[in-house]
Amino acid sequence: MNKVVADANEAIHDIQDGAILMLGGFGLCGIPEKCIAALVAKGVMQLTCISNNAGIDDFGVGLMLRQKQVKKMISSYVGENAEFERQLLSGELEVELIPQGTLATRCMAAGYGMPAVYTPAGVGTEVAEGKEVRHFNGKDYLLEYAFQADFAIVKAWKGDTDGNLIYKETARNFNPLMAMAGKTTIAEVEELVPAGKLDPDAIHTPGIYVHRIFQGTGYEKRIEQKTVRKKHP
Amino acid sequence: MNKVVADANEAIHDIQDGAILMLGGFGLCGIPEKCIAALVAKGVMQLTCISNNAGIDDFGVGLMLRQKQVKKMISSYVGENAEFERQLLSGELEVELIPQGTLATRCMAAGYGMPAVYTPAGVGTEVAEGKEVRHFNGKDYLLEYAFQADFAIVKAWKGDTDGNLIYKETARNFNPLMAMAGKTTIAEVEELVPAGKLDPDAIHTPGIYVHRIFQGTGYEKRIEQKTVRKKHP
Amino acid sequence: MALTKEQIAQRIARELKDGFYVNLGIGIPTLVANYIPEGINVVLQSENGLLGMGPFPFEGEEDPDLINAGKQTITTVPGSAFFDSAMSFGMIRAGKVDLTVLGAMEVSEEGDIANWKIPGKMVKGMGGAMDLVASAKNIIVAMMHSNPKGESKLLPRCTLPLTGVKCVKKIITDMAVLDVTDKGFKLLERAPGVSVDDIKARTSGKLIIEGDIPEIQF
Amino acid sequence: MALTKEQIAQRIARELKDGFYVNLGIGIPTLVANYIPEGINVVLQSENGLLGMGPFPFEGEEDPDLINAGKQTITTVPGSAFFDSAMSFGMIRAGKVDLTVLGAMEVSEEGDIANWKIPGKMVKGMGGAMDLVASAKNIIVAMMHSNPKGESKLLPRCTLPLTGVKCVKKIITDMAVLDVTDKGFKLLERAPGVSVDDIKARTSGKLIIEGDIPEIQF
Repeated sequence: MNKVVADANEAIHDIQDGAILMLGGFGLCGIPEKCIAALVAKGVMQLTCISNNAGIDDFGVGLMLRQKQVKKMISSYVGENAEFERQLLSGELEVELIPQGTLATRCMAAGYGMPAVYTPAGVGTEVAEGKEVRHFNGKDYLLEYAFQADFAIVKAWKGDTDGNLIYKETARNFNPLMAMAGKTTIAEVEELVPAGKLDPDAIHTPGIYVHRIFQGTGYEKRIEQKTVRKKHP
Repeated sequence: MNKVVADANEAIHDIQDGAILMLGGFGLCGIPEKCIAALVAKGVMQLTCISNNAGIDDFGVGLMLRQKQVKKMISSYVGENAEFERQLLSGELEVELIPQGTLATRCMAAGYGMPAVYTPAGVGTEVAEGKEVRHFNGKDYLLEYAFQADFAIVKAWKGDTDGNLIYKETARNFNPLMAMAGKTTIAEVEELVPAGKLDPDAIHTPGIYVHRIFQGTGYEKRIEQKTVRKKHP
Repeated sequence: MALTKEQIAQRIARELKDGFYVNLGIGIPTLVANYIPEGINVVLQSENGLLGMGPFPFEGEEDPDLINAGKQTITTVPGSAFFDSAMSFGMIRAGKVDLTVLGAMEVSEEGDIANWKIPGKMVKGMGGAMDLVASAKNIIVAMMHSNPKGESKLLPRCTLPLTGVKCVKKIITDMAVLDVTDKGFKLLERAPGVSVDDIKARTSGKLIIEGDIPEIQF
Repeated sequence: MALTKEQIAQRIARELKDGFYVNLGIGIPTLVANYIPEGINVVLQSENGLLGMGPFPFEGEEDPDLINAGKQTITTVPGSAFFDSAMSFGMIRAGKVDLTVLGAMEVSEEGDIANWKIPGKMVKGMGGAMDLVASAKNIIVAMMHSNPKGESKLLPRCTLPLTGVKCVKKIITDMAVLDVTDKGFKLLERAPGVSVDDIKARTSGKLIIEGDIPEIQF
């Protein structure tokens, strides 16, 4: 059992044209930078990307969009990306927008072996079109199906050689959910340690969900909206 | 906002006859000892207890059974308890046995605002009687409803004054799930610290789910089946 | 005179109760955090996975792993906790968040809300808005009473694609404080110097006016 | 001669592959952990919330917070992780556990299993068994070939209340190794000194015998 791979190129070597990918992160926070770079370098095309956001023009999933590697985005919010907008309006890119909680829960459902879940999000809106509505305890819910993804690509803070993962702060977001949901799950981490070095009570993603892991180097971790306050003198 | 109460008696003061309770723990591991003792002392009757197990004759939920405080047990496994068996056979006690994963998932569903979930557990067995069966991707699933509980009573290792909880090892089990599911959630902890002392990345139950918290003292933590191996000399 | 955005936020802040868990949307709602009354403790939830959001960091102390749902760098307060997006929306759906404040393009007299899509314009997505409005037990909308063209945003029915139906409980605009009731928008308070007739003229949905309508005091 | 419980466990252990995540039930299945072949790394899952279960603790080192699904005190191995019961059964349902080994009272030739309830006797509950058999992709049953009355436990149909339907893939008893196939129990190996006729006599469900049936080698 060896889950450790040398780098992002090895981790994604068998991702082919037309694959369905999940990519962790919220905005540019907690995104798998190294694997995205490797996917760009490999030039794999016609991808379906399940990712809460679509990055910005020159970072994150936006780098793949720029090379027109993405056939379809499944996201909850895709602003802040001019190239994305151009491709969408020109019909080159297909987009499916779904509520953020529904996106999260459909990932979790896959990881938990639940074929579908009920959520009230989108009832009475165009999101409900074509979906089954069901009434429970005085409220309507939509039936939403678990995602099926060929690969889940996530970014964690620390990981061990057995694939156990710990995320940092709000860089957790969708990462643990997608990690559970991939047929093959690839984790890139800032620090890779031998099995046994992480506190078993503090692990967010147990190694059973992770198939490949590597330590990335030189993380940029770009900030999308730097907001600060002044120090009182 | 003050969630801290003095002790178990204060924590359970408003639990009345006929209440529906969830009690965390697996076997005798991770059970809310102090609240159980307080419930026994208070003598509240006609309880419905949702708890994976029913304790043993002289510890855990078994202490409440001995006093005939329990009208109905909802559990996955109720062995190891002679008084339980006597009450069951005499018709004094009602028991609903449900698969352990279904029990866990129905608690989680409540905490996640999902009215019902699909699980394959019990399909084709007597557990499926009267339940809706639905086919997804070549497999049958049962529709199982979220639990509704008046009080969830859980035991954690560490907690803070804002109600954030951290569990230890396999004493986690059902505790975080039930903590999310109670209309009112009571947490007893071995160590209560001021808000800010726990690592925000390591918290298992965010404080939003916890309404009352106190530090118990003199935990017995009885072992149900002591199994050991010999040290090689 | 109509309220400033800061004043709208300040008025909304009076709706906070001690111990509330609150989700504040982008825009005016974010400003509410600056006006939390003395003696009131609230915990801010950010749906990207945080309870216990604090103010913006000091210059140079930004942490790229610590942002809010608006993708802004933030800090935490003591007692904070991080969790994943499924648990985050789980606690929202389960009604654990006491109050949600968000902006809107339109609100109907039945409490429907539209705030995510304008036909013909680039659609960026609903983010977590549909989950929030479908689940929150107490939703306050913070918005201008009229759109930039001067048209009322309080309508008999929304004209834009909906975000959620029959969910808004209260609206606080630059002109007024209104409850959404079974019978329409019930006027509760008016901005200082703004008359009931001014509000009537700018409200196209059904407006209920009972008795004397006090001015908002600052 | 029929296999001992230890030998059944030893034979089952040969089904393990490197990297497998394995859930071992109470009884004979638990013993499998003692016979994991050299060079094979498996991770043991305990459905009460642990990946990376180790052996029993040394005397005096028991930890009441660290037990397995049989409520026995245990230890962990490096790389272990704890989680709640929902995630535990989540990973089981999602097919992340490669192999489940459990005991049975009866198995049918279609792979149905009964192991939780005997009508007229006190019913203790199914615990996690129904979840495991409904979800696991690869289920091996470890049991005696006959019950204490000498009746076959490999039946055309189960007579006891079912735990799960069409789920058992392989059966390893004190007499034989059998696959559950579309056409019935296929005999693969026999215990040393146990004849095919002995097995036939003790198997009431349909038994398929093709070619020479080798003895299990130890």
